[in-house]
Amino acid sequence: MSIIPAAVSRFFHRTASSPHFYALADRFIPWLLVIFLVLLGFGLYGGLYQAPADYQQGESYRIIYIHVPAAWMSLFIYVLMAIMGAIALIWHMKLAEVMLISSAPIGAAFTFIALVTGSLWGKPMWGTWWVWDARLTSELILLFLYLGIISLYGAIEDKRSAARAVSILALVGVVNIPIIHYSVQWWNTLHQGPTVGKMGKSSMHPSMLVPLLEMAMAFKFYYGVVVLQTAKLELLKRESTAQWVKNLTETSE
Amino acid sequence: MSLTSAFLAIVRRDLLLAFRRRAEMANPLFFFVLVVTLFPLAVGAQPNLLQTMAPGVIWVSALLAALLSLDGMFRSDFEDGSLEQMLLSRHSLSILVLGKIFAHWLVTGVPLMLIAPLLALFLGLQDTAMSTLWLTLLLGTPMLSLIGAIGVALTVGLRRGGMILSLLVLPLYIPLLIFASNAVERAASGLPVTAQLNILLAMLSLAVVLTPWPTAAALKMSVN
Amino acid sequence: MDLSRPALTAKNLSCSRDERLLFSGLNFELLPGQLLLLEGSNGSGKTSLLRILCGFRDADEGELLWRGEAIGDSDYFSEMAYVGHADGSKRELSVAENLRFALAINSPGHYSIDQALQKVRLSGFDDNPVQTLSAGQKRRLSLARLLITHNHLWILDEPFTSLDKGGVELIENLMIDHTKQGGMVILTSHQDLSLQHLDLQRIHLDTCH
Amino acid sequence: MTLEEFLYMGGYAFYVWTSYGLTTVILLYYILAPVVQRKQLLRQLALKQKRGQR
Repeated sequence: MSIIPAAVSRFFHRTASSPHFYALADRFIPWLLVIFLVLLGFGLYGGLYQAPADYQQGESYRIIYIHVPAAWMSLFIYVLMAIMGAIALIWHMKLAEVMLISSAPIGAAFTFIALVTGSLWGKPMWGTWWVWDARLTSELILLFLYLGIISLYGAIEDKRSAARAVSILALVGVVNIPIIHYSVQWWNTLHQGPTVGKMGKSSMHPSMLVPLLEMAMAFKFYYGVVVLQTAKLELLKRESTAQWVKNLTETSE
Repeated sequence: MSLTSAFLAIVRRDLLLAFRRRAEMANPLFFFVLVVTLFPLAVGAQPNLLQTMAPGVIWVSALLAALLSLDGMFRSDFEDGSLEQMLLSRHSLSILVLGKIFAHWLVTGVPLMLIAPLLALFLGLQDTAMSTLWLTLLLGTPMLSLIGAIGVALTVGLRRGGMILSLLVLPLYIPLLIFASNAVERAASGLPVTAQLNILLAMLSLAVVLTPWPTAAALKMSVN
Repeated sequence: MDLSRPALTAKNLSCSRDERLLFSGLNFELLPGQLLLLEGSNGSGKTSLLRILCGFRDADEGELLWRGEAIGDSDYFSEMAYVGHADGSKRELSVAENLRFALAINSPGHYSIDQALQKVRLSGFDDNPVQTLSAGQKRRLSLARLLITHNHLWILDEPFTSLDKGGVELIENLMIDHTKQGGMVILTSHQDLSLQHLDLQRIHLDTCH
Repeated sequence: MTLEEFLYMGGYAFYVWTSYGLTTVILLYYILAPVVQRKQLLRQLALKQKRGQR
């Protein structure tokens, strides 16, 4: 605690107090939602309509506009969870625990989307639904890591212990992700597996690249909305006996 | 000095305990042999097929056998209150945990290494790959105990933690599985394996340094 | 050691379990030589409080000070010892083996293993495996652990269960000896203590809300 | 490009639209579920409170 200036720690504790966070989330959500929808509109228009067909893969490459951003999100959310886990473990911040556990289902969902769209993209390219390609395999392992977190949280009854357990696990996972990633990639080159598309970002034409980035940003704002909504729910569940929740139920009547 | 003696005391205690429960101790070993035996029965006994599959089969079986033995690592200490006493010891829990992991490796990993030549024989693994199989087991089985310890520590308080334990631990074993079985495979076809062994060594050193912390933290959480 | 200054101070502790408030606003001070008895009905949070005092659990609010410092920063944990529901002994090991291990991971205290076994009336049992002991003998074995290791504060969770009259007396005598030397005891008990001549503090947890 | 051509996706309609459709369903679920569940929870809590007051 002592390494942090008092003012910063005071700010954190004020923001981190549940009712304050709840109100703040309410204020942010509409804005995040609007930005998400705008980016989504641009991204979809650019990706599905404006961008030309790929000269090798034809129109099927348009799956890239959800597959790749979803794969990015799956990793991004896991890293965020590990950061939340570190904060929760070091400063015992309840809010970080809540954000961590609220992120897990949506992270798993993005991982699942990346897997399924990868498979749907692969079918016309490879002729089979599943090929042990490096990205898909890593993504599958990442899904297992997410499922581990979710089921561990569900299995421990005392939710404070559960949050601590999950924080530890997320940190362990994040140390392992690069190792897993590189080992899988190495294994893949060794067995000469196929790879989805050609993902050299530099070689991508701007008319194709810009929508991809727009979709990636859109997904981040989407995640922002979902994680805040889920965190609000989680806070209510955890603190259902607290006074601020009672005030809330009265005003909502 | 007293830190070393505490470490040694816990290793000695766990070895003594394992010796007094030796019937239980042999189970993962039987399991290891049994799983390996199942493969020829399932895929047929063509020597070529078995030979190519041997490194993978042995390593997957080792993984599963280790998984089976993990549950016992902290279970009895958790149930009889010894773990609480270790938490209150004047030594840091991570050192004691490292001692427990080391003892666990001695009673589960080392037997796997000793019985591996027999299984290699069953599957017709080339003689040239034998020393590499040994080396990968020597470097790899401690990692099975180290990484597994985190998972056990997280689930030891759960009534039915076994399923979740495998879900937590198996994905973390994947890099080890990849490098270890690949090294054996390469050795079988007469290729150099120093790169793989170096990677395994690096991973082992990393695991020795890093895993006791989360394990200790997870045990504290479980005792709660 | 300053005998007039509180060794352990609890400030405004609160604890809840599964969204149920067990106690809140709990304050106490424990002076050297004092004994603190925690009372309360089942589920009133006695065990939870003991576990907070052992550092196994964090209190939801409040702090614990050992000689004026937060317990995490002080040498609290090397000066306290705990005997809980579970004995903390290995069934397969002998009495002496268990005690030697306890000694290896803690600092040595006033008594040798032989002396301690004599005090808890277990001499001659050195080589018996713990699983052959009766429940009362196991309990006395865990008390022997308190004697052989260095500590000022004993935390005892229901120390009198499964003990006969002689066993209860034995523990009471051990606690008297310990507090006479400036040691402290915190314990929970269903039975009422017959220790009139001790410096006894009581906290009733049902009233701590 | 006509609408039909657009929907046809150069013969890859099934793969492309299944991907987008599935993603839409999943994303919609995750954005709506917490809102619905929170409303339910608040209603339950309010009920409990009323019962408690009487």
